[in-house]
Order: sequence, then structure tokens, then C-alpha cells
Amino acid sequence: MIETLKDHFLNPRNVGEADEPRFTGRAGSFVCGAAARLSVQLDESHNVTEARFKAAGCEVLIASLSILTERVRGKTTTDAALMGQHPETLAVELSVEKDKVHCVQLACDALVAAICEYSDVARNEWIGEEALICTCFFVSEQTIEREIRDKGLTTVSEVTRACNAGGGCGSCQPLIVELLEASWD
Amino acid sequence: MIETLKDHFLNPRNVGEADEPRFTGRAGSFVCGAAARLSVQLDESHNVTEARFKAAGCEVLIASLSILTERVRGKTTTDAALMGQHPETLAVELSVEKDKVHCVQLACDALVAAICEYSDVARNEWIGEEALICTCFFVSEQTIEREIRDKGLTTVSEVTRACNAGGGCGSCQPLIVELLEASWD
Amino acid sequence: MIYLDNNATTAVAPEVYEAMQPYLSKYFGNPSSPHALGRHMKHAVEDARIEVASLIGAADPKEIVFTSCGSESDNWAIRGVLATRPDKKHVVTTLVEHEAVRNVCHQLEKEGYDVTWLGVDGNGELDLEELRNALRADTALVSIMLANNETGVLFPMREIGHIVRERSGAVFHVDGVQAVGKVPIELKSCNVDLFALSGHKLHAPQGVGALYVRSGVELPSFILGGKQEEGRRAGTLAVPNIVGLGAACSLARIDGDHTLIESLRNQLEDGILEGISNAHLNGIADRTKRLPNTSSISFEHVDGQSILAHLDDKGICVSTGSACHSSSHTASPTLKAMNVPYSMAQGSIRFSVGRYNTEEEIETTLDVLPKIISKLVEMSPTAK
Amino acid sequence: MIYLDNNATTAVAPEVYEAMQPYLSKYFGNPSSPHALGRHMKHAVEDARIEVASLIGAADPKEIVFTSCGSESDNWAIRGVLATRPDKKHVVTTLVEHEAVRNVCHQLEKEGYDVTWLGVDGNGELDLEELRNALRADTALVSIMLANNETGVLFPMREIGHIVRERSGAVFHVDGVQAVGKVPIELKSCNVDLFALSGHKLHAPQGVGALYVRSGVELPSFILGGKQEEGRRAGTLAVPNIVGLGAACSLARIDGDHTLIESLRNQLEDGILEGISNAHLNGIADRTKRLPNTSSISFEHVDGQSILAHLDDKGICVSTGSACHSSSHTASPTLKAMNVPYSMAQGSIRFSVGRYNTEEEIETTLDVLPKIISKLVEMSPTAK
Ligand SMILES: Cc1ncc(COP(=O)(O)O)c(C=O)c1O
Ligand SMILES: Cc1ncc(COP(=O)(O)O)c(C=O)c1O
Ligand code: FES
Ligand code: FES
Repeated sequence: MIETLKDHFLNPRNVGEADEPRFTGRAGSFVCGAAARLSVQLDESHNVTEARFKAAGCEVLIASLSILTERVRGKTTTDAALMGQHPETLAVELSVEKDKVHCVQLACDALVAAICEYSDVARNEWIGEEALICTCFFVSEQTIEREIRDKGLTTVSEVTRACNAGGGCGSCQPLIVELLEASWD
Repeated sequence: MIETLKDHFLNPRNVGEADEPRFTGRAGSFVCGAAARLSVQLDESHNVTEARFKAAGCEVLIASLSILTERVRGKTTTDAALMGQHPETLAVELSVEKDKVHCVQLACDALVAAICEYSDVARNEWIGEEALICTCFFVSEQTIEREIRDKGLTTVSEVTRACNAGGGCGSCQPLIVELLEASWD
Repeated sequence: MIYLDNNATTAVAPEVYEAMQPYLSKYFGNPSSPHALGRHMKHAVEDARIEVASLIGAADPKEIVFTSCGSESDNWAIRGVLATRPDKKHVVTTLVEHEAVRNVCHQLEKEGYDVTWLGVDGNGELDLEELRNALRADTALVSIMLANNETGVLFPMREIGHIVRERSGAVFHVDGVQAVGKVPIELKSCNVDLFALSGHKLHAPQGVGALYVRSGVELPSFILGGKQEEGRRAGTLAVPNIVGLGAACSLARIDGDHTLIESLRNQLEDGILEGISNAHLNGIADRTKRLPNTSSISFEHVDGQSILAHLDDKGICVSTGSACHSSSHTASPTLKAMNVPYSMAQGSIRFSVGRYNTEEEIETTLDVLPKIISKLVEMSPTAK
Repeated sequence: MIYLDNNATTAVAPEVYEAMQPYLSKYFGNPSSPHALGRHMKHAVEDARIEVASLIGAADPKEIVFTSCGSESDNWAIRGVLATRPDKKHVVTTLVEHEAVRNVCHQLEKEGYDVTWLGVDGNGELDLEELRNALRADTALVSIMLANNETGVLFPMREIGHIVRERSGAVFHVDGVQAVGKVPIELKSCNVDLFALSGHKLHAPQGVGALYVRSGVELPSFILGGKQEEGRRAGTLAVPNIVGLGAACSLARIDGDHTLIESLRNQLEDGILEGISNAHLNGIADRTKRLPNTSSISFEHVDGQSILAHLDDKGICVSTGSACHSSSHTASPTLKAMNVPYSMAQGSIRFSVGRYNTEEEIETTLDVLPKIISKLVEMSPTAK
């Protein structure tokens, strides 16, 4: 176990709950019995001002949460979500063994889930002219529809490659699927 | 391995062939590949004056032959045969392991076979009034027939118990069987 | 270093090491060889066999066959019995066996055997009535452990043997791996046919075990080859290890007082249960019904792996459930069978005291542990 | 004591003992345990695995699975392969395998398998054309040793592997127990799927072996239980022994020059064949086709057991045929397969030289042996 990991496990940073306005994500595994809860507080420009966690689980889970909550502070929700989308990067950095990668994944899942909660809220509260689908990359419904139509896209990942939508926290992916289905009719 | 056995194996007594008149017995085993040849020289009173052996086999076989050839010297053929009939006695005396008892047995078999050779010759050369069946215990045909008839005997071991016949080298047992069969008719 | 993981493995005792040492240096040879070196090795093996036989009260040293570990002994016992009775397709075992029995029985199910899995109550105890009812005309084998590796709960081997004999023609195999050296055992007066043990649980080295095979019980070899062990287990005998096992059995027999070990365990168990509010004992409270050295304790809302890692950081070695689980993450089947709630089972720690622990070590543990637990409870998403 | 029985077992090398010693005293723990002691043990095991892999030229240390002995490795290989291919009922092996393969194949015949037993010629060599013709669509396994334990004759593993691959879908298992540490081996460049070795044949302690399982070859566990060895072999790892095996492999690799051993063997063999008129070599005369340390010699009209016992009396340790036979008395199947006449086979002695023999010891042997033989010839009922 490398020193960083050990240090973050033994002296976890940011244990607890973020202050309001707070968005919370959960993750758990019935396989290993671990449970994690991660909450972020955001300022008006969607930057993370605070991130905190609670968890019951192994060293890797706890250290990962401790590291992630440190790293996302000051980041935009999009960057935070992208960080959560790449557990393998963190796993490699921490030299985590293969059978423990899923614990890093759990921590990342909790982070992504917190950002998703924010995205869902932000999308619903959006009052712009065009409906906002992807809050992570600020992509409107019209833009996505145009991309689908013009380029004949058929899958979410094609859409993401074309205009980023769906490539952050992923909360908008079900909506993108709906737009794809509508375009087939 | 006890000392006597070891001594007799390393310094076997009586290797070679007895002088004439010589009676020879052989024994061998296809299981362990051992082969033994034991010869005795007898004086006119049927006492063993010399016993010698040759053998290819294990320590136990060779030591047993060495011991037997020593012990039978001066014995009557009957006592020699009886010694050969009790390999288990020698095996216990030499603390031979269970899976090596058959090697003691082989040595004894060679001794008994030598005495049998003598008995067969002696029986054929017998010129007394009544036919001699058991040369070991000097029992005549008539005696055996009477025992069979009077006591209603039906097996060789019953005959042996009744009059000793057959209890030495055993070479007369086929003849006793014939007498038993004749008595049934 | 405070080692409270003696059910996972034990340190080689200095007495054992001393006995083995010549067999790793000046003495060598194959015990099957009839020359002087071989005979010397054979004597050493036979002396060890006598020691093993006396520790477990076998009627005859010939009933002991050396193997490489407890798992081999268990596998051999089960497979061997079934091979001799191809027409009987029913096996009785429990839900709380070690994997060495459990996984073989799972495999048997795949092969078409009918396996009855006896459950346990909240205390980890069997219902002997359930056993009685499980026995059938086609029951080939009953395989029930003597002492549970996680909770230390003891099963009534003598009574079970009696029931098996009375009610069936089944062979009775006992996984005694955790019990040997910790509680008195006298097999000759029990209806036990086969009994597995493993050296490294009683201060012999890893890599040697034995199977007791009661005289008259037919058991074909598991490993075929040479005629070692009277044709019952092929493979050149592991003389240094076997000598070590003999020495360990002799040590356990002569110096087998568990009063100290038991008092240390009690001190630890009492200290934890009294001092830590979310701590709960797994297994029956009555200590006469458990091994003298084992405490399995669940800390609610907390994860066992992080307790283990924090203790490790303080130089204290323990297990979560059974050490053998530690690289998989599935919840312990033993605790599940005992109906320990999930939130508790996840936070279970096995403390297993041994010959070389001291009161001071227990005190240190009792000082360190509550702080770790309260820190973890604070961090828990489920505790309030 | 002059030990010329190194094919039966070898002395633990001082370097090996030194490597093991800490693992029998200050270091202990279960390599499956995640705490500090367990991790230390695990590292030791993984280091040993790398050593074994390099000695036999495996592509990846993960291909090495530790077992308890060569016999277990052989049994596992054969049983494991057949379990994965229940529809294929044909096995090819030779008449001169060690019992650990031979007796499993005999058992297979009883279970309904069709076993082709390849013969050997008077030199102890295989006919590869016979192998080619034996391979069939339903051949599940080919099991052929690398070096014969009695005669030291080497089989062409590389060519055999090529033929097996080219002509069939069979898995190729090699019993390499006598070869490892005596001849260079590079499995990654051969078509070998499984390869058995045993520590005590190369100066590691008795009680540890390994099976090489080529990446991608499916092989269910032989011993079921815990998840040790990535679920491939249950049972707490025998760390001291495994460390010993690692050290022995490292020793064999770094200090693996057999020039001295070979010259001693040649001196002995030449001395016997030239000096004793009824002595005949068993196995091919060409020494490049035999192990560098082994001479099997038959002394006509004389019994091997008594030669052995006389040599033993003079402090010289040898074997009759294979040491494993010594408590049974059946003639050696290997010599029988080579058509060695009965009167010669009975008088066969295996001399196997090792790392610690000296020229002086060979001279003593060459001085003592002719006297013993002539004494025994004199005593023989069949010699004239
Ligand atoms: C060729 C061969 N295979 C297998 C074995 C069996 O090895 P072990 O005795 O370690 O089980 C031996 C050793 O006797 C051998 O020589
Ligand atoms: C109850 C029980 N049975 C069997 C075993 C297996 O023993 P070994 O690891 O020696 O194979 C163990 C040890 O882990 C055990 O605790
Ligand atoms: S809203 Fe996060 S990826 Fe679109
Ligand atoms: S002749 Fe010897 S027993 Fe009768």
C-alpha cells in the first residue's frame, strides 16, 4: 500500500457533510458490504466549495473518498464529474491491486452521483430559452437535435463525441436517449 | 535390523554346497526375484553333518539361510524338517518386519525341500517288511491304514495328529492322501 | 507486534523449530529408502505419528496418515468416503463449515449429490433433532466440524457421533483443524471415523496436516503414486514438517494448559463488550461451549476491513471473519447462517489468542481499539 | 556417509536452510491475511514464485502454482485435464512413468478410460512414430516424463510437444520432477501445458512441489477450499517450504554447473563397467541423452537388495531401481519395459550423484563395490 493511500486512510480529510446548498451522492456494494456518501457544496458559478464524505468500508474506499473530496474543491461540477468518471486513473496512481479497483470505483460513483443530483436540479431550474439537457457541458436540446439530424447519429456515445453532451456526470444520458428515439420516428 | 541378522547377512556361514551324500532343496519367488538353494549331507543315522547354501536375495533371506544351515547341523532330518516348518518362529526371533516374513519362509522352504529330497530317496530305498510312508516319523503304511480305519480319519492333518505321519518334511503327504482315498472306496 | 490471529496460523514454537532443525541440516534421506539415512528418517516419522495419535487419543498410531494441510485432509476424507459407496448419494454437513468442506460439498451438489445443509441458531449451535431427521438410508457421509474457525463455537462431536452411528450407516468425518491443541480430544472413545487436523494451527510449520482414519474404515488414496503411508497417501514424506508436527503435538499434550490463554481471551472479550457500545459477541455467550482462545465480535455500522487496517497500523494483527476470506469480499457464511444482521456482519472481527500473548498486549489492544471504533463510527454513513 | 541416492531425495542446501530459517522463527503469519505479518509472508511467496518460474523458463510467474509434492502435481495435472474434457476418454502415456503418473493411469483404465502405453526400446528411448500414431481425436491428455527416475534417460520434450500440438488437441503434461535443477529447461518455448516439479529433488525441503500451468490452460482445483493461489490450490500456503523451494531454484540457476557432478558420475560409471565383469548399464550409453547424475547398473545373477545392504554397511547409500519400490518387491516396470532380462533386472542398482559428492567418495565406492559383487556372485545359485 503506498504512503498516500495509507495516510488518507488513517487520517481521512473531509469527513462529515458539506454545508448547504448541498448535493449528495451515495454508493454501496452488496459484494463487499461497503457504503459511501459524498456531499458537495457549490457556489453560484458551479464550483465546488466544499466536499465531505462518510463511509464504512476498506482502506481503499476511505482513502479514495478522502483524496477525491480534497481534489474536487475549487473544481467546476464538470471537472468534478470527469474526475469521477475515471476511477482507473486514480487506481493506477494509488497502485491499487486489481481486486480492489472496485473500491476506488465506489468512491468515484459517490462523487458522480452527487454531481448528478446537482445536474438534475440545475436542469429543472433552468429558465433559458432553449431547454438545457447537459448541464455539465451546457448543451441545449436544440443543439443535440441538430447534431443528431445533421450527422445521422444513433448512439449516446456518438452524441457525446459530437458535442460533449452526456460526457460528464452522465445524468443527462437518459434524456439524450429520448432525443435519439424521437429522431428515429 | 537386529545384530544377529546383520551379522549373518554380512558374514554368511556355510556358503556353498554340502559334500556327498547330498540332498538339495530349492526355493524361489517371482515376486521378489529371490532364489535359494540349500544342500545337506547326512550320516547313516540320518543326522545332518553339513548344510550349505547359495542364494541371491535380500538380507533376511541370506541371514535366515546362514542361521538355518548352522542350526540344522547335528540334527536329525526330522528335527531339521520341523525347524523348516516354522518360519514364523525364526521371523519373530529375528524381529523381521511383516512384509519380510516371506523371505524367512523362502529359506525354510529350501531346507524343507532338501529334507523332502532325502525322504523320497529313503522311502524308495526302504527294504523293511512293511512299506514305509513317513520317513520323518518312521510310520509304516499299515500303521497309517489302521489309524484311518479304527478312528475313521478323513484328512491328512487328522492322520498327522493321530500318528505324526506327514508332520515333518511333508513329502509323504501325497501318499497319505492316497491311503485316505483308498479307505473311502 | 501483537498477534491476535492465532486461528489463521500460529508461530512455529521454538521447541518445534529445535526438533525440526536437524532434519533440515544434518539428517536427510527418503524414509522409503532402506539404507541407514532412510531408516533414520523413517523412525523420525514413526515417532511423530505416535505423538499425533496420543494428542487426539487415537487407538493406534497407524490410524494417523500425514497429509500436506487441513484442506487436503478434508478433501480426501469426503472424496474417499464417497468413492467407496457409489450407490449412496446423500451427504449431511452444516452451513458453517470451513471452505475446505463447504466448497467440496458445493461441488458435490453440481455432480448430482444431495447435500443436507444443517443450519445453526443465533448462538451458532446445531439442532441435533435436525441432524437426526436428516439421516437417511442413502446417507454416505456426515461431515461436521468440531470447532468453528470464526466463532470458536464447539459442536458436540461425541453426541453427533452417537446419533450418526445409531441412526445410519454413514461415515462420520470431523474437521478438527481448529480444535486440536486447544481442547482435549479422545477419538478412540467417540464414534468418529475420520478426523482432519493441520499443523500450522498448533505451532507446527505450515505444509503438514494429518487425517485420522479409524481402523477398519476403507478410504482409497486421494493422491496416487508410491506406496508411502502404507499405500494411503503417495508422495515423498515431508520429514522435517512431520517431525515438527510431532513436536507440536507433544508440546500441546505436555504443556497444554489453556488457563492463561483463556483468561487473556476473557479479559479481551469482557473489555471490548463492556467498553464499546456497538460491540456484540458472535456465538454463544457460555464460554464452555467455545474454544478457549476465540472471540468473534461485530461492531455495528462499521466495516471490518477498516478496523483491521487501523489495528494493523498500531501493530495489532486480527482477522475479519476468517482470514481465508480476506482476499474475497463476500460476507461470512457462518455469520449469515447465525442470522447476524448485515450491518453487524460487515463489522465483525475475530480475535484469536495464542500461546505467546501477554496481559500487557491485551491491555494495549483494549486501549487502542475503542478509539479506532469511535473514529470509524463517526465516519459511518449509517450510524447516527 | 557417502550419499549416492540423490534421485530419491537430496539434502537441504545450506543456502536453502538459511533462507527458510527466518520463516520458521521470527517471521510467521498467513499469506492470506491482509495485516503486516500476512503481507510479509505473501511477498516471500511471490519472490519464490519468480525464482521457480525463472528456473524452468516460464513466461510468467503466475503460471507457477505451489503444491505439496511431485505426486500431487502429477495427480492434479491428470485429473484436472480430464475433468475439463469429460467427452474425451483417451490418454497417452509411457510404460516407464513414475508411479505418480502410472498409478493414476491404471486407475483411469478401471474407470473406463482408454490408455495407450507407449513402450521404450532397449536403450529406454521412445519411438516418436508410435506417439504420432497413438494420437486421436478423442485424446484428452498426453503425459510423458522429461527424465526417467531410474535410468536418467531423457525424453525429447520439445519434439514431443511439437507432435502433440500438430497432431491433436490434447493437453501435454510433463513430469519434470527428476529433470528440474539437473538440465536446462525453457518451458515458454516448448509446447508444454503442464509441468510437475518437486522441491526435495533439488535441495529444497520435502513437502513442497509446484505445477506449471501454462497461461490459458484451464485446470480445476484438485484441493478445494480457500482462495489461495488464485483459487487454484486451497490450503494455507507452506511459506517456509515455498521460500526453501525459491532459494533452491535460485541456487540451481545461479550455481547450476553440472560439470563436476557429471564427471563424478562418469568416473563411477566407467569404473564399474570396466572393473566388474557382470555389470551392465541400463539405458542409452550416449550420455548426452541421460541426466548428468544418474547411472542405473545391473549386476547379473545378484540381488539388488543385498548389494544395497552391503553398501549400506559400508556407509554408501544407493537405490535398487527406484527408492519408492523398496518396500514392495515387484520388479521395476521401467527395466521390464526396456526388456532387461529378469536375472539382470533383479540386480539393478541406481547410483545418483549430487552437489555434495566428492571424487574421494567415488573412489571409495569403486574400491568397495567390486568386493561386494564378487562375494555375492560366489553366493549366487545361478552364477557359475
Ligand atoms: C519422475 C518422478 N515423478 C514424480 C515423483 C514424485 O515426487 P514426490 O515424491 O515429491 O511426490 C518422483 C519422485 O519420487 C519422480 O522421480
Ligand atoms: C476449520 C478449518 N478447517 C480447515 C482448514 C484448512 O486448513 P489448511 O489451511 O491447513 O488447509 C482451516 C484453516 O484455515 C480451518 O480453520
Ligand atoms: S449533465 Fe452531466 S454529463 Fe450531461
Ligand atoms: S516323510 Fe517327512 S513328514 Fe512324512
